[in-house]
Amino acid sequence: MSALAEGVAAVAARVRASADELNRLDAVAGDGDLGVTMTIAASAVDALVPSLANEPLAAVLVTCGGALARRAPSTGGTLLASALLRAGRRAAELRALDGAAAAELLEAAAAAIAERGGAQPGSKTILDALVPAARAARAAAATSTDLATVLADAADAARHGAEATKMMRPRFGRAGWLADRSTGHEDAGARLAAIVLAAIRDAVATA
Amino acid sequence: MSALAEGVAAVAARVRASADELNRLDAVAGDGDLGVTMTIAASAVDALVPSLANEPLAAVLVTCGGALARRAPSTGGTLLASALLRAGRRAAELRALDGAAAAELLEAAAAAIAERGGAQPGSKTILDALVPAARAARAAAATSTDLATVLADAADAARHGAEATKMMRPRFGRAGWLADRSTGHEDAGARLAAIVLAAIRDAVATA
Amino acid sequence: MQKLINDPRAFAEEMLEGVLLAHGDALRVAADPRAVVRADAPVRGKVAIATGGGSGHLPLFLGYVGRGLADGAAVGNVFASPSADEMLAVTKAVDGGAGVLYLFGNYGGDTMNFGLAAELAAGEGIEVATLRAADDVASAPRGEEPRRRGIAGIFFLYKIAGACAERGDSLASVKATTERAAANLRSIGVALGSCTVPAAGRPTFELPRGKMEIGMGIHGEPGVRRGLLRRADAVADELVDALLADLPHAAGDRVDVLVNGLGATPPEELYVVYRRAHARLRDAGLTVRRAWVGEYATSLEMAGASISLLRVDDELAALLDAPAASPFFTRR
Amino acid sequence: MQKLINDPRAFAEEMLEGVLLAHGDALRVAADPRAVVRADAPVRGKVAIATGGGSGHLPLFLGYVGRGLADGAAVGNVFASPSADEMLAVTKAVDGGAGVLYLFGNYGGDTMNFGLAAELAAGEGIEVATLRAADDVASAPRGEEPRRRGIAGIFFLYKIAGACAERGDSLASVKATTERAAANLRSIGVALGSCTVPAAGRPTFELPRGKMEIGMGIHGEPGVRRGLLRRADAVADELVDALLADLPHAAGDRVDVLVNGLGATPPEELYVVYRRAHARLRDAGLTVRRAWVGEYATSLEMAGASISLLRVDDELAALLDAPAASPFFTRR
Ligand SMILES: Nc1ncnc2c1ncn2[C@@H]1O[C@H](COP(=O)(O)OP(=O)(O)O)[C@@H](O)[C@H]1O
Ligand SMILES: Nc1ncnc2c1ncn2[C@@H]1O[C@H](COP(=O)(O)OP(=O)(O)O)[C@@H](O)[C@H]1O
Ligand SMILES: [Mg+2]
Ligand SMILES: [Mg+2]
Ligand SMILES: [Mg+2]
Ligand SMILES: [Mg+2]
Repeated sequence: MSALAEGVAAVAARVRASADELNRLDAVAGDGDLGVTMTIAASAVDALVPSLANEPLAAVLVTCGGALARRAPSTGGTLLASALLRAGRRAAELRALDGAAAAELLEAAAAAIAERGGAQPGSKTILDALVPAARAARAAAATSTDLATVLADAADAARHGAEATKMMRPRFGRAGWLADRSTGHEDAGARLAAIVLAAIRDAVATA
Repeated sequence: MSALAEGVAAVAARVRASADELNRLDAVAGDGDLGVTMTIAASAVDALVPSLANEPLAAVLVTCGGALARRAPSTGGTLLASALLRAGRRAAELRALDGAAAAELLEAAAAAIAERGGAQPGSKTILDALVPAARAARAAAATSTDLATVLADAADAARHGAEATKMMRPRFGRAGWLADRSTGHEDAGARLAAIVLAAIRDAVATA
Repeated sequence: MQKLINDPRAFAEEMLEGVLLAHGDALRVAADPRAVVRADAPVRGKVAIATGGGSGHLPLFLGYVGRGLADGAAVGNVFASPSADEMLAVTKAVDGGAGVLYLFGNYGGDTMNFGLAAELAAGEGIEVATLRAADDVASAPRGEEPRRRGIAGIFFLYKIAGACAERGDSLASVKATTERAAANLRSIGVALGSCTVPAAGRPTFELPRGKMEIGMGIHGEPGVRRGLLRRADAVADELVDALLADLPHAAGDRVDVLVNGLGATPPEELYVVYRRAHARLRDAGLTVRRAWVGEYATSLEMAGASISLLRVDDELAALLDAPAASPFFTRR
Repeated sequence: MQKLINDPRAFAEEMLEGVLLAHGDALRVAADPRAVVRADAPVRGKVAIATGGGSGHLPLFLGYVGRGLADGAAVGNVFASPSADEMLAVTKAVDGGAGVLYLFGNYGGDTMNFGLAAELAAGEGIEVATLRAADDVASAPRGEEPRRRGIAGIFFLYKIAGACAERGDSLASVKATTERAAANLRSIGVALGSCTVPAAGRPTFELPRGKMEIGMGIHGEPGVRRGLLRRADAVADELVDALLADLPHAAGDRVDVLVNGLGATPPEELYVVYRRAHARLRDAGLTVRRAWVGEYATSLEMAGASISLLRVDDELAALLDAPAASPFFTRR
């Protein structure tokens, strides 16, 4: 198996292990199934791992994005699929897989989600982890070309971004509505993004 | 109000106060509503009390039986209605309301229930309180004409009879079936009969 | 109690008021407020089907009052028989001169009161025949069938009796055909959760999480086996096997299957159960002619399901497929 | 979990297998196993109605596939959108050459995937129009109507769109008429108890005994007010008043009313609620043209109910009364 394919499997495993936490967070303001959907997504991706052995990153991202779109078409799954598909297309245009490339791909992912879902950062969504991660990656890439270094900063930013969603009002809330009940809880999608980026960082570090 | 009408109201009050216990016992092998039904019956009887002021026992029993038949037509309620109607008809034939009369009325009541419901003593029903009560009343009446004395024995026998149902297998049970789960619990209808007879005894004693 | 109710004692009354406000075009009350009949009752010259029973089982009983079904129903309090007077009021309102079939579930209060009502009706010159549903194989062993309770399978009997009456059969013939169906009908249920009689205020029984009870009655009467809640396939197998052990049948026979929800169990689960029941019946050499899946006879918010099997011949099949329409059940 | 299921991950799959085994005369799968269409699809020359959404809401969505209703539905996992591919498979199977109306509830995943499917369908030369039910007034305030979720009121839209299509209206006209209905449609719900997504294995939310939540979404999304569970009359008043505050109306207007059960709440309670809603509407000067009471859109075993109001004109009334037939809903 290639390091890339191994990385994909590692990310999938990490997501699967977080299923309960994701369900719990999604239950606060949503329907409590993000972990269920992401477990299905992880299984779908797992099934593809053997076929990814000799594929370049662009193909891997597009393949995984397609699997999510077909097998995990919930709101979060569909947005993530868009992100992977857009990042995959962008990856095909990149020459090297260095720190700057990571920033490019994260920006592409965040842009795809913003376009598809029509949300802005600050409304307690996955964007609140992904946008800071992309920004941190871009900043890190300005001083380092090392992929691992850039990913470490991105993963940190994603984690902080996800934590910051605790105090945000959710996308469908308005003053006085019970949606406020989510105060103090991270957004499930933001947490997912943090988990995925940490898993990617670790996979790259150990590769 | 006549002593008789007051007695009726006192019995109704005692039944109403036992509603929870009757529901609980009925829930063991039945549907948990005997207290609900008997509360409705007690209210129906209460509403009639003023009109009973100058009525003889026969009319009182028939009136109450009719009220039960119309307002509390569950299995237990319908059987009790039959008992009251039959006892009322018998009462019209009696000259004195003494100990022997009490035995006559209890025998009529038990016979009506046995005919209507087709059960025999021993199958964990109201008959297991009523039949021993009638028997005890007949025995007591052989040595005393005093109504209170005879009713005291009848009430005691009803209570013991009801307690004895704890160890009986219910009417719809058969070996190995879950109906056995009622072992250790009194039959709700038998308990009701014991409550009613104790209330009648007390009403007569204080009249 | 997590219930949308007002005064628990007025529950049946208010439910009935709601039904009549909602469906005044199809239903009306007869002389007694608890006597609900087809708006167009009596239908002259047609045998009438009268039914009734306790509340808490909708669409049973009152929901099967309609064209091609029953003509009227007496409505009792929750889990309690209506009175003979109320049944008599239904009887008089639906009698179209061709006689009345009493069709109801085999429970003590109902049996006694319909018996009394039949005597009263005879006294008024109305011909009455009686048929009691006793389809629950868990409620008494073979050899003691007359003691069995009636559960969801009664739906098939309404459908058949109603269609017979609609096509003009005589009272004796409606009864005979419906009896033939009853003889070929078996049901059994499984409970996964309890229900609360509003005026009692507490669950009728406790069923610990992770447990189920096979054969529990529709009011919570004890069943034949309590045990670990198993997979839907295993439960379906156990229920179907119990039915097949009781219902005489031969390979090639056709059956109609009813998978009925008791209240809280979602339709999705009923279809998961049906999926396996279908396979199990096929493996036993039987052909499912038609499947009926949904809530046909409930027990308030009880969780669980029942399966009913009706062995059909061509005539019964045609009667089952005949049109019918009530506010609760329509077949075109 | 007190559920009749096998592997939780196979729940939607097995449910669907059961539905197809039970109703193979009325429904079939198209190219994709999650694409369920009328057995006689495509109907040449008729506008087709395509829908879909997550499982766990039966009879929504797949239960409204039938004559005079929708032509096909894409079936997702519990509370999860189906994929654009599955929607495309439905689209291709139902298109009879007169175009396809996508009619579904306003949720993120569904909107994105139907959007993608529409693009893919256009690429294959199929004309698609889209209409999203957004009837839940509790899900966003006035002025932000496009953000509102779709709940049980979508039933009325299926009924109307299906009847328009059946009588031969063009795609533009089916959409315009259904949009007119949508503009006059409002819903709101109340939850009394939670539900458990099988694969999640734990209740989506906790609602303490004695509490209720007004406006909770059909997946457990937070509502507008949590408080003591009040009497059914007070709850009905609160719901009806919220609808009337949102729906423009004048004295003398006619409305159709839907009192919908979320799953565990018995029909009896729905009628107690309807009883009061009827009175409240009458007091507000409105006339109830027709009442629809039952389970039209559920949330697994959630306890509670929703009320939907549709202000009708003569044309909408006729469309609502037109015949319709699916394995889950029949109107003759
Ligand atoms: N419009 C949006 N833009 C960005 N992210 C969104 C949007 N809507 C939802 N999300 C993300 O999706 C997550 C929920 O995903 P999921 O559970 O798959 O949704 P659902 O169950 O509602 O289909 C949320 O926690 C949030 O981060
Ligand atoms: N056939 C019978 N003969 C005598 N008593 C009976 C019979 N069936 C039931 N009972 C009595 O009726 C009681 C239950 O009454 P009730 O709750 O009114 O019945 P249900 O709720 O089944 O209509 C039982 O506890 C039993 O004592
Ligand atoms: Mg979710
Ligand atoms: Mg009882
Ligand atoms: Mg009862
Ligand atoms: Mg979801």
